[in-house]
Amino acid sequence: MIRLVPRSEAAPLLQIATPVLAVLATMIAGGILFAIMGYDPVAAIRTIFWDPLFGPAAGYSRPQLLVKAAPLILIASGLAVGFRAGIWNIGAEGQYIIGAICGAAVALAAYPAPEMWIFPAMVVAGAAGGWAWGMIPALLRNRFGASEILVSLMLVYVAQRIAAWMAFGPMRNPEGFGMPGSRNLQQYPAAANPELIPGTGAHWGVVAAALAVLATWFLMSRHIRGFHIRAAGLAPRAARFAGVKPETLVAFCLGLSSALAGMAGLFEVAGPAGQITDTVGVGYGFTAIIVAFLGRLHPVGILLAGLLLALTYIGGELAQLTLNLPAATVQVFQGMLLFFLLGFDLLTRFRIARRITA
Amino acid sequence: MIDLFALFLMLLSASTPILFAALGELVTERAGVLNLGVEGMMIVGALAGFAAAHHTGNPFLGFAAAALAGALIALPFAALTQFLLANQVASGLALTLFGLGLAALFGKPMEGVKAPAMSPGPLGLNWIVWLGLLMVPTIWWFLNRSRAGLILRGVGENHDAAHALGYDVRRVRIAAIAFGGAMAGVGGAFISIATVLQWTEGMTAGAGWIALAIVVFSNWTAPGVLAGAWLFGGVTVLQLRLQAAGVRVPVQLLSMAPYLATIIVLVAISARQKYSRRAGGTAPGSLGQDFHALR
Amino acid sequence: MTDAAVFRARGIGKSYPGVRANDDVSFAVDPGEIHALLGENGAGKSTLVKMIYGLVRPDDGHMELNGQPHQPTDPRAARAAGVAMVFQHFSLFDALTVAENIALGMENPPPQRALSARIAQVSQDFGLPLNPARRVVTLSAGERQRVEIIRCLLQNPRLLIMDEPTSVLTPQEAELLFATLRKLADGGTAILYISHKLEEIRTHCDRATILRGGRVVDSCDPRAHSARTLAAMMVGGEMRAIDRSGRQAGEVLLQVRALTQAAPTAEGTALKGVTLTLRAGEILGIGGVAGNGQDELLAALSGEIRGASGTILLEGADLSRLGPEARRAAGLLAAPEDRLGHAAVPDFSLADNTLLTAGARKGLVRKGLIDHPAARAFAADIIRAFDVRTPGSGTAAKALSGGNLQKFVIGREVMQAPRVLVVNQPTWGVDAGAASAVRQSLLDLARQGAGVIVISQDLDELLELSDRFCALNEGRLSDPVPTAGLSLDQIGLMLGGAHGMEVAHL
Amino acid sequence: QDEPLKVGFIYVGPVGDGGWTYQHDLARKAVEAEFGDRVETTFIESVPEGADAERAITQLALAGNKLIFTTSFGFMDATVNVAKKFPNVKFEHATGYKRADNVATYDARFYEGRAVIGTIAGRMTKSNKIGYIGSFPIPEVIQGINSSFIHARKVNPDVEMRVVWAYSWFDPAKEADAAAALLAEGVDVILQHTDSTAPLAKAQEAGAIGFGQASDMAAFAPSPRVSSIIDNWAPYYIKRVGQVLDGSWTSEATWAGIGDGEVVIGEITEAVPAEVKAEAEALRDKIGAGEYHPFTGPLNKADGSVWLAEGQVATDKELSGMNFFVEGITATIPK
Ligand SMILES: Nc1ncnc2c1ncn2[C@@H]1O[C@H](COP(=O)(O)OP(=O)(O)OP(=O)(O)O)[C@@H](O)[C@H]1O
Ligand SMILES: Nc1ncnc2c1ncn2[C@@H]1O[C@H](COP(=O)(O)OP(=O)(O)OP(=O)(O)O)[C@@H](O)[C@H]1O
Ligand SMILES: [Mg+2]
Ligand SMILES: [Mg+2]
Repeated sequence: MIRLVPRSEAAPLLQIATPVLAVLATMIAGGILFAIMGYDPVAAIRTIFWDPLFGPAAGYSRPQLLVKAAPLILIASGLAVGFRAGIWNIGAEGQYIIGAICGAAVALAAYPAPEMWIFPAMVVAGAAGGWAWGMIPALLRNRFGASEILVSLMLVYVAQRIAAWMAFGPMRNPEGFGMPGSRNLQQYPAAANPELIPGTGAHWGVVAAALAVLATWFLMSRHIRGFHIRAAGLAPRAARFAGVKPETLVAFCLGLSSALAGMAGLFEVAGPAGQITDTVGVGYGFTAIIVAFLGRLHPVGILLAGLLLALTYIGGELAQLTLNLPAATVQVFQGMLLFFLLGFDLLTRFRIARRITA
Repeated sequence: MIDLFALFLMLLSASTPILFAALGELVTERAGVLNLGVEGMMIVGALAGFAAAHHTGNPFLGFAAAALAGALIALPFAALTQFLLANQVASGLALTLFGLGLAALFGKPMEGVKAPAMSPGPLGLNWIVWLGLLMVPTIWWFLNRSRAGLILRGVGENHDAAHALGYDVRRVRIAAIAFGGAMAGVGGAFISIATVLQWTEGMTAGAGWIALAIVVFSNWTAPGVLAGAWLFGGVTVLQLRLQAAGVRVPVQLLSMAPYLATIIVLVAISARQKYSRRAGGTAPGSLGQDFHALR
Repeated sequence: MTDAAVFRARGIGKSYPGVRANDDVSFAVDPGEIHALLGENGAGKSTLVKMIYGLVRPDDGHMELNGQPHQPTDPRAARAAGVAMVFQHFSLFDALTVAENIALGMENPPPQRALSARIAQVSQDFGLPLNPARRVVTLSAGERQRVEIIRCLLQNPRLLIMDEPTSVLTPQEAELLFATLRKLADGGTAILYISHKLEEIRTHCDRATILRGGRVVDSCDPRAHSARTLAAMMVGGEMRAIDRSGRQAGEVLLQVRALTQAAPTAEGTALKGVTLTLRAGEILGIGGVAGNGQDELLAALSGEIRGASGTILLEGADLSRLGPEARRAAGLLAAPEDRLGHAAVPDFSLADNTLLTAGARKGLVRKGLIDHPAARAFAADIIRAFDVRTPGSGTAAKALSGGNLQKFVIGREVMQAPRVLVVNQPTWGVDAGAASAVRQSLLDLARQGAGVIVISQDLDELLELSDRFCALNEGRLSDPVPTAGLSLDQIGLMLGGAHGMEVAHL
Repeated sequence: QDEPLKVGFIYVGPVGDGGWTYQHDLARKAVEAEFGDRVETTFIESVPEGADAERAITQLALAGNKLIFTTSFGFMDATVNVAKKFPNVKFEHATGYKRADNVATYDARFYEGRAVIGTIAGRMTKSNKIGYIGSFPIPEVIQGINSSFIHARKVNPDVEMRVVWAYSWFDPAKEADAAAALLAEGVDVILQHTDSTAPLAKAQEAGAIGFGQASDMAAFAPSPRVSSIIDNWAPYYIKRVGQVLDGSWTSEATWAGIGDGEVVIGEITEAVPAEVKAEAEALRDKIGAGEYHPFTGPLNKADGSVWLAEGQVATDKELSGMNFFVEGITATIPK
């Protein structure tokens, strides 16, 4: 008989080993799935995990990993801070959209002025927009005790409708023949968020994501605010005893995560996405929740989880392209990857022991 | 002017998928498990139910199959959270991803096929609508009046105490997860079998998330779930009715109305609870927490 | 020898990873007997009774109940065999009603209405009033205890196990409990009773089995021994007597003036015009029945709840509007009752737990930045100075036994050299050895010129420690009386005495 | 024999959506059937508009595709961007307006089909109320509403049009609710510019009729689906692939309709009286032959101002930016 014995301290080696094990397990189970579906399992696995990094077109897809991972990491690192405190912002998608809209609004209002201040102002507006959207659940929770889970989630749908309204109404490109969508900010140099070094995929959003990882790591491990956040998540009364005001913490965590989400939205809309459309929210805010948990709410873990998820997205596209694997297969595969990662996570927290019997 | 009774009948149909899914999730959460995979379970139910209805020609068998499929697809989640003690939030999100993918994959042969017709029940409403309404008092009775419901609530409220009294926390929770899956499956199947009469990828279009929100909104009570589903469905239907009636309304604002209304009512309820100092009626004590018993 | 015993254990053994929790334990409980299990924290008492109740399976040995082999696979089997148990930590469901809680503890509960009637009947019979429709969240600790007891009584158990039931009860409630137990015992029920309160065991128990390190080391009639000898048997050596010498009251340190506060939660108690003065070198004892505002008073003093200005003054400075961190910086420190989850974060290491309160005074946090090495060093200092038995400062707080964590929590505050320290239930559930260490540290702190407020429900403790005594009743604090010459009866009167004012002229 | 020509497709939805993407994929299969070994096609489905689109298109180009169809308006800027980097690859962007030497655009004159459907609707309605489920207020959808209304009015001067905006291309539950709302208003014919069959299902329950959208939706024939307006991209795709193969491809803006077989009126079922069917087919054939333009004056705008004088025909430019209803429609276009 097998039983689980909790570890009193985390095992650092396993923290690294379990994700590797999980990926291997996914490859095996995924391979079986692909084989059943009638695809070459080895080729499929290689296409998803290897080709984006080292395949024939890797020179293109490697930087794309950064582009895809950057918003995920930027949002997830903020979310993880709140999750650590037991504050559940699951509306990052909405904050992302509002951030994108606010940032773009600055650019569209300034168009076609060439000044240098425009892009920085957009970043500020994006962060502020996201922040303001995140403060709605924060205020409602602090003032009325309304669940921030529900409010932030509902506000995603509201934000999506605002995006549609903007794309079809106030922000519609006047030179766009009545078609939806704003001007393309990529084509407006003062507002664009281009590749900083050509061929690397690194735009300002990537830089911001890297900074966010560093900053949240510093916050959570070195700063007393981070300590209070962790304490509040594990033992709210102890945190209050230490001097934490729950209201302040709610505002801080929702504010931080939503400002980062808003910023991510702005970097996307000014860069890779280019314009405000009704589909400006492509789900980064929700995927980031998965990234945060896969990264065990730790900044470094989030960095790796973001890259891993980006890898499966890009590898999945390649698999569609080269092997005609339907998109749904890739989705199932990603679901399995998550299942395995979560399952193997057990090993980091428990030892497996055989029951001692007399 | 708009015929209120007709509007009400529309509302009953429109709210049925989320009513089922939310009632199922209510039971799951009352047992202390937060399953964010509702959307994934709904879509699997939508496909399985549709396929069964198509092959057997009997829509009711379709709903039964949907319930079964919903319960089955919830099992990986149950295994992860109950045996491997994985984080419930992440496992639920993984379930959604997995379910959406799986349904899309296995749904290919069902594309372009039409569901068998269902004869309507009283007042021209689908029988499943009536079943959904019946489930509300049934689940209320189960939770508040039956022995099994009491045990389930105990497990959700304080799993350590329930364990100390000799209840098998895991078994109760797995059963609750499976029930939640079955109800979500039926909710999803209502969309494919009764609403659209066809199978298409992604056809649940976010209904699962609304169901999750409604459970919070309901303050974890069955009548609350009904009120939430009606409020949400009602505002949706009303804004479309106003458009259809040619009332000049700001369409963009109205399309946000169901979500804003949900927030506003939630705030009102929360505020009343906060200030009236009435204890309780809130989330189950062990919701979302892992349970691990040492022997 | 024919076996009249209700319960008998032979050679019971149980191992946890790295610990032998029970080793070759043999003892018997006779019908009608109140049988005490004694031992230090971690001696294996709870483990033993959990095996009897089917929560834990023994590795070795066997048990008999009423002469039949007793091998319960789970608590329901144990209940069916006639065993009932009241747990060390409440096993109640907060959001459920009393009747629902009781129904959950029964195998085949009667329908709601009949059950409520039976609850009313039993609570009548045993003098334990309870409203079956109340939700448990709204109950005081004593009332919760009643729920657990009635849950047991309804099953007419042959063997009733009580694991530290009185650690949360007032003396009056404890007396009531013993009266109930005696009634039951007279009806033939065997009772297995675990407590760290040696005095009550001496007065009420018929036999005592003493555990040390998981083994039975002795068995005796507790009435025939003094508390000191019992304690000595438990620890296997002499207990050091408490040293109260060398203190004298100095200047006024803390003044609380007409502190009035609404109840912070629906279940909380409002504070009503609490007034007190504390001098340097003095220990002020505050007694009272649980749920009369103890937690709220501590929260108001620690700064968790902020008051109206002018209500709390430390050495003349008004701290009323300040939060916990600022108050600590000024020298007003506190240690709440609940060590796991309030005074300490269970999942944090001991080193991290120092950061909860000692950041400013010990320089562990400067400009918001944490000095982790300094925190580890401070934790190591506490562990050394207070003899905390743990592998090191990296151990999680939850891995410590109650007594050891309590020593750590008190040590963390004491070693910051506070001007005033407020503690609530400093030795709750803590064994005699650790309790006396904690008490001594409070006396030593006062000797060095600090003021100490001890809030406690343990009257022996208050009499042992405090110079002056007040009673907290429904959020009102009585005027202080000198402890010297005060008898337990007089204190009992003060506590039970309604609404404070009349006790003033005791 | 040469290497086969690699042709890539980017889809905005899943192939299984039964509507827009499904029809594009049918056309891709038609290309394969037509050219056999001479072509090799690949597609990437469910590509979100925005950054992901640009990457997916680039991946197709990198994988050696020489002709790439990007099948959603939202892929426009991404297509143009990628095209700059791959001058030797030819791009075909659906429904957009930005072209380059290697970027062509193509679209279908769905409004031509809507005119035919509108005629049937006008004849079939007994309550004289026609419902229209709009997706988003964009020119293409507005053209469709106007065109069907104009032709319904032509055959039935008492007709009224009710419009509900679903703000979604595909949301079965929402579409069902929208249909129910229209039916409750007394509508007995439903036209839809959203892709699910939910409105047909609702129409069936209520004894009303509707039309297939994008795909044939033949499962609902003969009633409630009495006909359909089908996106048929196959002729265009076959033509353009052929041009690449023989080297005659040039960048153009194509806007084809019934005449080119790009907009197809699905079988008109026996639920429609023979004379109505004949009338509709006559209109279809007239439009197909180029003898009649659905937007021919006299036509006024909803605000009463004159749009087209007697005999005047709307220009393509006017149509592609259409943002107003014609006179007689009382609904509003959200701004
Ligand atoms: N679940 C467990 N896992 C591992 N070790 C355990 C567990 N429960 C108890 N132990 C170990 O068994 C020993 C006995 O613990 P037990 O709880 O029986 O002590 P106790 O006598 O009840 O103490 P206290 O007076 O503090 O209640 C302890 O030293 C502890 O280390
Ligand atoms: N789940 C567990 N895992 C590991 N050790 C445990 C566990 N539960 C208890 N222990 C060990 O058992 C010992 C005693 O446990 P117990 O819960 O009885 O503490 P206690 O001394 O009674 O404290 P309290 O005053 O809180 O009752 C502790 O030393 C602790 O290390
Ligand atoms: Mg114990
Ligand atoms: Mg103890």
